[in-house]
Amino acid sequence: MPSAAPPTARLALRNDPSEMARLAAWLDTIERDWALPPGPAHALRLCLDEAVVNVLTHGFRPGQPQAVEITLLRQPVLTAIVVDDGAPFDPTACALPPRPHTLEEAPAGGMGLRLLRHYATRLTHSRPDGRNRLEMEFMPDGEAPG
Amino acid sequence: MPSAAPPTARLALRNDPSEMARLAAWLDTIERDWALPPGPAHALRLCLDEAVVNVLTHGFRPGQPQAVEITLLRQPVLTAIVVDDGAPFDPTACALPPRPHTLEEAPAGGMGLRLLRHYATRLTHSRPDGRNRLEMEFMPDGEAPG
Amino acid sequence: MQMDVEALDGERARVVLAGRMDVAGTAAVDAALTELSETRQALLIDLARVDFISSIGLRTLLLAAKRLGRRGGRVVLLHPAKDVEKVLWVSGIAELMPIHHDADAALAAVLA
Amino acid sequence: MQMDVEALDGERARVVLAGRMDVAGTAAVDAALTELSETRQALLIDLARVDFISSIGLRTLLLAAKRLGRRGGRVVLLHPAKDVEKVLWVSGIAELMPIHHDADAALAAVLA
Ligand SMILES: Nc1ncnc2c1ncn2[C@@H]1O[C@H](COP(=O)(O)OP(=O)(O)O)[C@@H](O)[C@H]1O
Ligand SMILES: Nc1ncnc2c1ncn2[C@@H]1O[C@H](COP(=O)(O)OP(=O)(O)O)[C@@H](O)[C@H]1O
Repeated sequence: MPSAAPPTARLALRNDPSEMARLAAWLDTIERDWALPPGPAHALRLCLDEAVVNVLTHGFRPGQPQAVEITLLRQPVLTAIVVDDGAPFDPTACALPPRPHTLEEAPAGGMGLRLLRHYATRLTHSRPDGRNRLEMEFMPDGEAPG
Repeated sequence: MPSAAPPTARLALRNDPSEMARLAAWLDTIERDWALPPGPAHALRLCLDEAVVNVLTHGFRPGQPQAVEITLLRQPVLTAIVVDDGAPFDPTACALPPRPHTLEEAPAGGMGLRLLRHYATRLTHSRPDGRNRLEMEFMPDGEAPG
Repeated sequence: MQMDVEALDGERARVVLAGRMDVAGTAAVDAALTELSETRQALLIDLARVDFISSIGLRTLLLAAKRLGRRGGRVVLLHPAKDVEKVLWVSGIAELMPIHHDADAALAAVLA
Repeated sequence: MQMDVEALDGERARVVLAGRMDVAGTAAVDAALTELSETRQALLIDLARVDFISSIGLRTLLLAAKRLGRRGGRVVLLHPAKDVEKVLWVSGIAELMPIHHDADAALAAVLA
């Protein structure tokens, strides 16, 4: 084994906007301990920021005791699994808004899902046990097919 | 009716690389006759170039009398439907290769599907009558939800 | 996140941001950037030391540009790092405001 | 597509492309660009008059840059239009070779 770093990490966040700072700090630790390469590390941070803020903002009802649980797997490919008990929502299925071409027309949102779909090398949604389960893969550079 | 332009256009291409020039010329006519706005016109041209060259290159067998049929609808939203009798292939389903971070690692391909998924505001694949049917939508700017 | 503001003249300012424009970080600069976009005519936003941006940060930049745009003003972005610039393009933001990598060109654009 | 080549010195050239780098158009310049990438040390590719690019055109640029890169050379891109630059970023190509909007800066990068 080249490394003694644990192959799995887990973080549970409460239904509270301040939890986003805990997510960022946790990712700092993981990035360092797992010695993640810059490409996948950047994509992981971006997709978790997008996916988790969406659950807190759109999926949860204010004040309810709901939770998001994040699991990271390092092998065989860096993977984040986000499980939440918020509103049923499949971010892989809905149509993306068009890209605006002028400032006036530009809506002040709708960019998160576009980024999620672009930066995750694989994105799958399911609903085991009545929860959302979003699995995102971040392949290391150069190991791609094609 | 504000315009007398036909709401539908159709083009059939043979299994021959030279047909790509015919596609480009046909799109010139459509763009002008339908007075397409720049954003959707660009996305339409890009996605058709990607989708059709993929069918010719990867979906068809050399020398076989196969065909791609393209239908464009102007309303309610600019839509391109590409039907082909090549190998079964769903470009919405497969995982995208990761973004390479150095020139050495970069594969000389695999960019087409990423562009297709980014620029079509909706992309659906089905297999009626044993053919591939790819439906791509290009929403006009500012008419988006969100 | 950190934010430094330097007046270019009475109506225009250079804003130097540093840190991560993620959900946690953007909250720290959002109000100040909003205020600048309501009181100035043009903002040169230096992104060189922003090492990450997600949609919350894009939203803050976009809203500032929209507010200024309605009053005939503008936002000009200066040398984003590669990862940050890529996010600007993939999200569509890069099509809505100028991005410069040369400080003189950016200054000319904001003073124009 | 049209292609003009101008020597910058014995080893470096400026290539001005014009037209659409789609499947039909790229075929017209692919062989000439390939040859330049095998015989020169650095190429400044001016994209100002390229009004469209799809993955076939990206592939030609990428292969030229890969070939030059293996010999320690480089490709530098000069002022792509907005639509074209966006495709460079979304595809990932923009992360692999420098894009300049200023002719002097591009020239300095190719002569460096
Ligand atoms: N977890 C979620 N639960 C419910 N709805 C969601 C969720 N994530 C996203 N959405 C819906 O999808 C839309 C687009 O999301 P996104 O692209 O992240 O943009 P934004 O959050 O800025 O609106 C949201 O406005 C919301 O309606
Ligand atoms: N119509 C198709 N039929 C069969 N396979 C396809 C089709 N389109 C794409 N593919 C497969 O998907 C891969 C990625 O396609 P793409 O992203 O367009 O890149 P490229 O064509 O440069 O390889 C192709 O290499 C091919 O294996």
